[in-house]
Order: sequence, then C-alpha cells, then structure tokens
Amino acid sequence: MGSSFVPTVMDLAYLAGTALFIFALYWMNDPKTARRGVFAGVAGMTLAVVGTLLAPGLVNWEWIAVAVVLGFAVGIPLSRVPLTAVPQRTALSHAFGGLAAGLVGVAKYYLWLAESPEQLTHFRMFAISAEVILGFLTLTGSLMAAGKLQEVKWIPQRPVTYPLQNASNLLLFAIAIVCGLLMVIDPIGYSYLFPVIIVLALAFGVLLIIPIGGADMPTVISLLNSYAGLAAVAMGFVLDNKLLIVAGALDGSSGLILSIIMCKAMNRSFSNVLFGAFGQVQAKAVGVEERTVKSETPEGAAQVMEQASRVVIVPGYGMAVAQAQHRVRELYDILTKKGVDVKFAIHPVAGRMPGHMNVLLAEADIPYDHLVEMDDINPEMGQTDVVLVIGANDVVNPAARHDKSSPIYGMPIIDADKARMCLAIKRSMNPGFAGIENELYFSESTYMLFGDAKAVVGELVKALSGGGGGH
Amino acid sequence: MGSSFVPTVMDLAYLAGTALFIFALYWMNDPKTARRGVFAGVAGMTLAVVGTLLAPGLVNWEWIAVAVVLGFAVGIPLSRVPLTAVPQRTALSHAFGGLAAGLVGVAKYYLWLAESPEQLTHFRMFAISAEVILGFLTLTGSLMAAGKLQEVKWIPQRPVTYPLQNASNLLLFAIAIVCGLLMVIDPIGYSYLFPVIIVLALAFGVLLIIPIGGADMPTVISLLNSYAGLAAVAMGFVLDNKLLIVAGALDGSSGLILSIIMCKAMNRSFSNVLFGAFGQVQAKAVGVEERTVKSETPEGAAQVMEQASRVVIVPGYGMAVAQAQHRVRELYDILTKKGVDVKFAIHPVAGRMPGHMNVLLAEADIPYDHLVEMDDINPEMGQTDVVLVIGANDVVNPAARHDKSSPIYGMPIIDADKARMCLAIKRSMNPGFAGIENELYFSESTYMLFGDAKAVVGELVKALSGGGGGH
Amino acid sequence: MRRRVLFGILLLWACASTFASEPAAAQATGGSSYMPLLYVFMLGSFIGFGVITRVSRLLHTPLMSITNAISAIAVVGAILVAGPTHPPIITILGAVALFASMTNIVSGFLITDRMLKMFKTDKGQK
Amino acid sequence: MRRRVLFGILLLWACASTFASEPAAAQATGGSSYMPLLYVFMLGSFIGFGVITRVSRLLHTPLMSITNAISAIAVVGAILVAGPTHPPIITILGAVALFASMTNIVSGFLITDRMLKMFKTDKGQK
Ligand SMILES: NC(=O)c1ccc[n+]([C@@H]2O[C@H](COP(=O)([O-])OP(=O)(O)OC[C@H]3O[C@@H](n4cnc5c(N)ncnc54)[C@H](OP(=O)(O)O)[C@@H]3O)[C@@H](O)[C@H]2O)c1
Ligand SMILES: NC(=O)c1ccc[n+]([C@@H]2O[C@H](COP(=O)([O-])OP(=O)(O)OC[C@H]3O[C@@H](n4cnc5c(N)ncnc54)[C@H](OP(=O)(O)O)[C@@H]3O)[C@@H](O)[C@H]2O)c1
Repeated sequence: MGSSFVPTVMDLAYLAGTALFIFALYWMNDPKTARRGVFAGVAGMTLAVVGTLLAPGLVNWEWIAVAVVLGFAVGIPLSRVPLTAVPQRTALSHAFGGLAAGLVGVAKYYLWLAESPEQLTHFRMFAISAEVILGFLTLTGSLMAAGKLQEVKWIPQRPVTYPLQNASNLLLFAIAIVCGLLMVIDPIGYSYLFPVIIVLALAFGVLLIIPIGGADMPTVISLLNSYAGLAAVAMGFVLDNKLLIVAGALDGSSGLILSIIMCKAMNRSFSNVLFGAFGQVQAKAVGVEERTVKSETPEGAAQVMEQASRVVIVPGYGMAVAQAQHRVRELYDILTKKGVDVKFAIHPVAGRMPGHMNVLLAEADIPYDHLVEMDDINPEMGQTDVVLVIGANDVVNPAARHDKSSPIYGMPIIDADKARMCLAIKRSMNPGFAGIENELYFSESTYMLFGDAKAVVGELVKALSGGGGGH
Repeated sequence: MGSSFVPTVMDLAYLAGTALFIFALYWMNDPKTARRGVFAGVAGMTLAVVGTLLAPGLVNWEWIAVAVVLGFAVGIPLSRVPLTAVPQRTALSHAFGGLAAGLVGVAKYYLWLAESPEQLTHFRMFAISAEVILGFLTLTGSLMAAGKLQEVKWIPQRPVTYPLQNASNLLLFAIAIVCGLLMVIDPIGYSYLFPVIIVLALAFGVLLIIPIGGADMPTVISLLNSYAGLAAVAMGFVLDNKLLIVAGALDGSSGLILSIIMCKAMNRSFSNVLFGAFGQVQAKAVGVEERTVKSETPEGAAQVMEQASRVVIVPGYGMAVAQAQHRVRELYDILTKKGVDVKFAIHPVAGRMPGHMNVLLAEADIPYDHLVEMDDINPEMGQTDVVLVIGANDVVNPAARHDKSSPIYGMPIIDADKARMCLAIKRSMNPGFAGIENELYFSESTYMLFGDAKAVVGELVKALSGGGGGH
Repeated sequence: MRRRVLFGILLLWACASTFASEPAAAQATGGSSYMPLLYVFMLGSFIGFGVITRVSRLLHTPLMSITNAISAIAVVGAILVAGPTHPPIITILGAVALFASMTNIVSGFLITDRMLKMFKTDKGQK
Repeated sequence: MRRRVLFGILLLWACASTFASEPAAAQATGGSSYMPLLYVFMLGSFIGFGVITRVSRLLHTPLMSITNAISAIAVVGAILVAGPTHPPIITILGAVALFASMTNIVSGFLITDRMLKMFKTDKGQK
C-alpha cells in the first residue's frame, strides 16, 4: 500500500486539477462567476503543486523553499502594477513561462543523456526539441515585446526592417528545425547540436519581434501566450503528464483565439501583423490640404451635454494613457444625476489589449452592464444627441467604412459620425495608432476639446457641477 | 516495420474517428451545417470500422460479412419508418446498442476467464460489470419503452404500480451492485455470480419501466440513450480503447442533457418522471361543472383567418398523430398568398419527443426560419389576430401559469389565450397528455373546430381556395 | 440548467475517480495504467456537454438519432470479439453484437440524413 | 471566426499526428505509448476552443492573465527537476524554473482577481 498509494493520490490530484482548470476558464464566460473561476484555478494549481511535492525521491527541500519564497517575493509586487502596465506584465510573465519550459527541457535532456540514454526515445526527443525551441523563443520574444511596450530606450519602438529579413529569418528557423530533426533521429550521437538549437531559438525570438511595430505588440503577446501554452504541452509529452498537456492546450487555444479576435477586429491578417512591418508608413501621411477644425470650450461642451437626453461616451487609448477613468466616472455620475441617459460604447480593440477599456472603466466602479459592445450600440447612434470621444481615434474613423485606400479599410468602427453632435477630447491633431488622419474631426458636427483627457474631463465635471440647474 | 506499423494506422484511424465524431455533434448546432455533421459521423465510423478490421489476428471473415450484411438488411428498412414512429425506432435501437455492449462484455469476461485469468484485473472487472449491467438494463428497458410507445397489446400503457415497488426495485439493484463488487474483489472465485448479474440487469430494466406511463417514454428514452453511451464508455475501459470512451461520453452527455431539457420544459424533476407514476391520475379528473364551449365551422374559421393580418399556428401532438403536416403546409401557402402573415409557434415539448414539431413541419417543406420558439413568439401574442391550435393541448393550457394545484403548474406555455381569437382543432373535449382539462377551450374568445386534424385543415384549405377573393 | 450540467459532470467524474483509487491500491503493478482512460473519459464528457448544449433546438430529433448511430461504436468491440479464433459460442456472441451495432449504424445515419434533408429555408435547399 | 478555429484545431491535430506516426514506425516496442497523450492533447484543445470562444468580451484582459497563471503549470516539471538528487547544475536549472513559474502563478492569479473585483453591476458588488 505504502509507496504504491502515493502515485495514485498524485494521479487523482492531477485529474482534479485538470477539471478545475477547465472550470476556471469556463466560469470566465460571465463576470458573475469569474471570481469563482479564479478560485478554481488557484485550487487546481494548489492540487497540482501539492500532488507533485508528494512524488517520491524529492530531497532538495531548501532549494524548493527558496525558489517558492522568491517567486512570491517577485510575484506579489508584479501583481500590483498599474492597469496601464498590464500588457508589459503579461509579456514579462510569458518570458518567465518560456524560461521555465526551456530550462526544464534542457535539464531533462542532459539528465537522460548522462543517466539513462535509452530513455531518450525518438518521440521524447521530438517533444524535448519542441519544448526547448518554443520555450526559448518565447523567452526572448516576450522580453523584446515587453521592452517595446515599456518603451525601453535601447529597444526600437518602430519596426526595424532590412533587406532579405523574412528570408534570413526563415533560413534560421529552418536550420533550427533541421538540427531538431537530426537530434530526433539520433538523440545521443548529435548531442552537440543541442546548444545550437538553444542559441538559434533565443536568436529567433529576437529576430521575430524586431520587424513588428510597438503598437502591434498586443497581438504578438497573445501569440506568445499560445507558444508558452504549446511549450507546456511539449513538456507534458516529455514528462508523460496529462495535466500539463491539458493546461497547455487551454492556454494555446486561448492565445490563438484572442489574437484571431484582434486581427479580425483590425481587419488584418496574421501574416500582415507578423511580417507586414505595420506602423512604419506613419511618417508619410502628412501634407494633405488644410481643413478647418472647430473647437469648443469645456464650459460650452458641458452645456451641450446637460441639454442632451442621450449621451454616448467612446473611450480609447488616450483615456488609458491619461488615466482619466476616475474623472470619467465623475462625469458619468453627474450627467446621470441630471437625468441624461449615458452609455459607454466599447470597441473590441480600443486601447492596447483586448478588453482594455472594460477593465479600466470597471476600475473606476462603472457598472459593467452600462458598457455596450460596438455591434449593439451602432444601431442606436442615429438617435444619439451627443457622442463624447475620449482619446479614441482609429476606432471612430469613418474612413474604415468607405475609403478603400485607407490602411484600416474594412475594420468595423463605432459610428460616432452618425450622432447629431460629436465632442472629441485629444491633445492635438496627431493621428492615432494607425498613423492616419481622422475625417471625423473635420466634420461639420464635430467640436474638438483639446487637452489631456484627464484635465479636460475634470473641467467638464467642474463646469457641470458649478453650472448647477436641473434638467 | 511490418506488424508494428499496423497498430499505428489503427491508432491514427481511431484518433481521427474521435475528432470526426466531435465535429459531427458540433456541426449539429445549425441546420446549415448539420448534414456535414452526418458526413463527419459516417466518416468517423468508417475509419473506426476499417481501422479495427486491420487489427492482426482476425480470421472469421464469413461471420463478420454475414453480420454486416444482415445489419444493412435490417438497418435500411428501419431508417424508412414514418416520422411518427421515430421514438419507437430510437428505443429499439437503444435496445440493440445495449445488447451489443452486454454481449461483448460477456464474451470478454469468459474469454479472459478461460484463457488468461490474470488479465481480469480489478479495474477491468469493474468495467466489465458496469458494461454488462448497463448494457442488459438498457436492452430490456428500451424494449419495454418501444413496446409502450408502439402500443403493443401485452405491454400495459398505463403505469403499473404495486406496494413497495420502489423499495423492491432498489433492493434488486443493490443486490446486483453487491454481486458486481464481489466479482471486482475476486473476479475468478466469484465467477458463478456473473450470470446472476446478467439476469438481475435484465429484470431491472423491465421493472424500471413498468411504473412509468407511456407518455413519459420520451424522457426515459433519452435517459436510456445516456445509459447506452455509458455502456460504450465501460466497453472502452474494458478494451483500453479511447475512441469508444469519447464516443460513449458524447452520447452519455447528449442523453442526459436532452432529458434534462425535457424535464425542465415540463417543469418536473427526474425523480418525478422515474418514480412518480405520472399519468395514472388521469381517470379522476372528470366531474367538474359543465361549461359552455363554442364551436365554429371550417367555413367560418376560414373567413376569420382570411381577414386576419397576423395568424400564429400552434401545432401539437394531434397534428403528428393525424399526419396533418402536409395539409398544414397547404394552409400556410394559401394564407401567405392572401397576404396574411403566418408564423408557427413551437413549444419545446410539443409532440412526443424533443424537436418533434420541427421535423414534421420540415418534412412538409415549411422553411425552418418560420418556426418560432416559444420564448420568442410569446411577447407577440398580444398583437396576434388569430391563433390556430392544431392538436395541441397541454402546451397551451393557461392553468400552467396560474393554477397552483394543476399538475402542470409552472410549465412554460405558449400564450394562445392572449391572442384576440383562438381557433382550436381537436376531435373531442378529451384531455391531452397530462390528463387535465384545458380552460382555454372554455374561454370567451375560443372557438372549437371538432374533427380529425388532417380532415379539418383540409376543409379549411378548401374553404379558403374556394372562397377566393383577395385580401 | 447550467448548474445541473456541471453537477452531472462532477458526479460522473467523482464516481469514476472514486472507483479508480480502489483497484490501484490493491494491485501494486501497473496501478496507473487506467489513468489515461479516465482523463479521456473526463475530457470527452466535458466536450459532450459543451457541444450538446450548443445544438439548435430545431434539431433535437436528428440529434437523438445521430448520437444513437455514434453510440453504435460498440461495433469496434464486436469485431474484436467476433474476428479472432475463439470457441464458436464466443464468435456467435460477437457476430450478434456486430449485427446489432451494424443495424444501428446504418439506420441511425440514414434516418438522421433523411430528417436533415427536410430542413430548408425560404431560399430553397440547404 | 468559427472556420478559423476549426482550421486551427485541425492544424494542431494534423501536426501532432504526423509526427506521431514517425517514431512509432522506427521503434517497434512501446510504439503506442504516446497515443493516450495525443488523445489528451486533442481533447484538451477542443475544450480550450469551446470554452474560450464563450468567454465574455468584457473579460478578455483578465482572461489573458488567468491563462498566463495556468500556463505556469510548468511548475510541476520544475519541481520534478529541482527536487531529486541530481548534479548541482541540474538542481539550479530546476530551481530557476521553479522560481519563474512560481512568480507567474502568484502574480497571475492575484492580478486576475484584482481586476475581476472591479467588475460590478448597478446592484453593487458581484
Ligand atoms: N485593443 C487591442 O487589443 C489592440 C491590439 C492591437 C492594436 N490595437 C490598435 O490600437 C488602436 C486603438 O484605437 P484607439 O482609438 O483606442 O486609440 P488610437 O487610435 O491609438 O488613438 C488614441 C488617441 O488618443 C489620443 N491621446 C493620447 N494620449 C492622450 C491624452 N493623454 N489625453 C487625451 N488624448 C490622448 C491621441 O491623440 P493626441 O496624440 O492628439 O492626444 C490618439 O489620437 C486601434 O487602431 C487598434 O487596431 C488595439
Ligand atoms: N415533446 C417531448 O419531448 C415530450 C416528452 C415527454 C412528454 N411530453 C408531453 O407531451 C405533451 C405535449 O403537448 P401537446 O399539446 O403537444 O399534446 P397533448 O397535450 O398530448 O394534446 C394533444 C391533443 O391532440 C388531440 N388530438 C389527438 N389526435 C388528434 C387528431 N387525430 N386530430 C386532431 N386532434 C387530435 C387530442 O385531443 P382529442 O383526443 O380531443 O382529439 C389532445 O388533446 C406535453 O404535456 C408534454 O409534457 C412531451
């Protein structure tokens, strides 16, 4: 009973952990059950860790304890980053995930090579190669992505291109694959190729990210999430562990689906994101004929909104940068109190990560049932008195609907131009992410409110509360 | 390469078969892709069969060929039954499924017992017991259900009850379980218990169905589907075959979910269906005060419908029995041609199996996008001029909404009573499935059209086409 | 509904794992060989619940007949019993099982397709 | 969307099974031992696609961080490398991997919960 019983407890812990992870993601389908999902995830992870610690033959308890304590020491501060830094944090943590997968693969390979080479079957070697390539590629790729997002000085934000870039990257990748295949054929004889694979994977991660603009990073991060998941799957194949395989497959599909959703909402293809060097054309798009722009004072805007019966607020990346969400909340409160019907229109790729606006507005305690998705709010736009655009640009650019030459042509947008009046808060007439002008801001019915989003919304609130007077 | 290669082809065929079965059910989510689903199912099954035929050591090709040919010979006619007989056919085929699972379990047990008793591990024996119990229980249970549905003479339609029925059934089942457990503990020593288990399972299948009324059979059939699936799962555990396990799990969940849906739509619980002996109270429900019923001639009804602008047709079990769907199609055509807006209101448990009305109306070529689900049509009932109830009863009984003492209280219904006028086709004032009177038929605004559904609808059509005259 | 489904999954899984721990404790060798099967069962049930709850109400009758056909996958076991050299009685059991499964496969898929062919929109076929 | 997802599943699966057939042909013994793992992978991917496509758009940011935490399941491998008696260099690799995974677990779950706590309806908490 004694020693044969422990593996069974471990097996059951893994089985239960697998089910809990599935429930964790299942419960994320609704904000009401989502926190239960986190609980299930934590429970699953705890079962997995405890089950593993029951494995026979573990002795290096000090090492384990130190690593765990350090993990907590670094992990807790990392979980407290401001919401605007969440993309970077996510990238960084994919780097950690890649590192862990890669290191385990390396350790397992050399262990088997030294102690029991017969364990290195072709299949295992295939799995180890996949794990190591995916792991190290994710490591450097995610570090680059995090750097670009954090706007670290020595990592160029703009896409860097050079002649034959895609061809040489492909060549490099092909070499790594060939080395991997050789090792699969003879895991022991070709053991000297193993470090080569590692170096190639590390280099490939860097080269893959260099030609991608900082602004495309969210899509890339999602893909890297997928790779990190697949690395965990490969590790599962190496260690013959089904929990790892399922958890990895869940992540792999999550990353893939989120990046597909982002690509679709931007009306771009994967290959365009990865190899299109999007964002470098930005500089060219100046020099069109001068057009007139009307601007308005916060006081005037406040008056208009006060008299409206339906106001729709369209938040964008600018609101996130300015951290204006709490002021927006005040604006929402005061308008609602004055009897104005206020809704938020959320574009799927507003901001810089999927669901970005939702979290920000939720942070400011705005009830999530007032956040309306693009497809649901667009039909109501015609009956809206005032649209207030706060730091959004591409997601309200009507060119996406009709200008076939525009780089964002075909991307679904929020029809802010169809409302009776549009107020737009931004600091200048500079373009947004896609680097193109927005004709909405030159339209008859649009009035600009120039300035930082936080400051302008603050003034709106002041004007509204000062002005007093019921509706 | 030679012999070690074949199992791999088999493995891959099974893997692909598993994926295809999942896609088959996935594609059933939409009528547009559903036929592709059947194709995937057939492909998966073909792969499974061909993969198995490649297994080494098969010699009895004549037996296999004969069985396959006979299977086709019986299967093809069975697939041509009229749609009204589909419930019976389904029950019969669950019986076949249970039989197959049970026989394989028996064969495997005696094979291992004779040739290699060490193969009979505790786990395998557990799986075999489960397979045999579930299989044989499904066999007799489904035969009983098919008999009740087909109204075979020597199987009583009404629930049969006797004192201590549930207790004695439970006792029987407990004995079977104990025998099974004893065999798990010592598969060889207790081998004489194996026939006992078989007999108990066969008996239990009969006893389980006896107390259930013929009209509750659809729910029971769905549950038996679930059991047949679980029997396949058990067989998968016995044979160490993952394809069987997945396919069985898919069926198991399908049966369970469909029966849950039915129970919910009838506002009853599982235990009420299984042990409630529903339907035996029917005889008591007579003797209420005589109330007046208005009736109408087909000609009068035709005139009313011709002048209406919105007509909603509520089909029920009576339409299925009378095979009136083709006449209903003619009625639909002629009314539509006269400019009347005609919709069908489909209650989830109208008829005798889930989706019954949809198939019948589809058979009569009525476009499925004109079939509206209960929840979607109810809000429109107030603006409907005429509701035509064709052989439905319980699904339009307003007592379900307000009469707490009614056995169907709480069951969601189609609000036919809220329309300006209601026309109801049935043969008499007899109650429907639940055996209770329907106050709708005594209401101010209801006019009865007595007669067989097919005949009455035919007369309506005649009156409408004869009457001529645009709208 | 969702609750009940979750409950069902948990129940199935709890039963499976309870029984699983028992024989493993009793037999020291190969005690974990059935674990992969349990995983497959658990994951298959999750997929089943996910896929079936998405099926259109319109198609519940064809759904019943297609799952019916799929559960005839017992044909695999029947072939493996009927095929190899065995005492005749075993071969007969296998052949009967094979006949029964084959009947279900043929009639199940054919009737499903027959029903599905009937579903049309205004714009004609499909 | 649906098409692409299906395509993704098929692709993953095709890759997996292609590679799977190769080592099996080369080594006669235990050639099928990895099949259960392939099944688990395939079924897990199906579940992943099914579950993730149902996640509310509202929660895509927390979704990214919770999957992030879950992919730190690599912790299992890290413990199994760091724990047993091995040459020190291996233990160090394992410990670093353990540290990295532990960081992801802690920060991933904490930040997800922090974000989810913010989502409220009009009727207050939850
Ligand atoms: N969400 C995602 O998952 C995701 C992923 C990848 C790519 N993207 C892309 O990101 C873009 C998102 O569109 P978006 O409309 O939200 O943003 P955007 O097009 O990048 O525009 C942001 C606007 O905010 C203004 N702004 C910046 N800082 C501000 C401040 N402090 N105060 C006020 N205004 C400020 C900027 O104009 P000024 O400089 O004049 O102030 C700019 O025009 C889309 O093109 C989308 O394709 C999104
Ligand atoms: N669909 C499912 O999955 C399912 C499963 C289990 C139980 N059920 C139960 O079945 C019932 C279905 O409700 P329902 O309203 O469809 O049917 P119903 O309540 O059984 O009523 C059918 C009515 O049709 C009439 N009828 C019978 N033959 C006829 C003919 N040849 N011509 C004209 N009328 C005829 C009968 O009245 P006359 O005898 O006076 O003509 C009867 O009142 C529900 O109570 C439901 O709970 C359904």
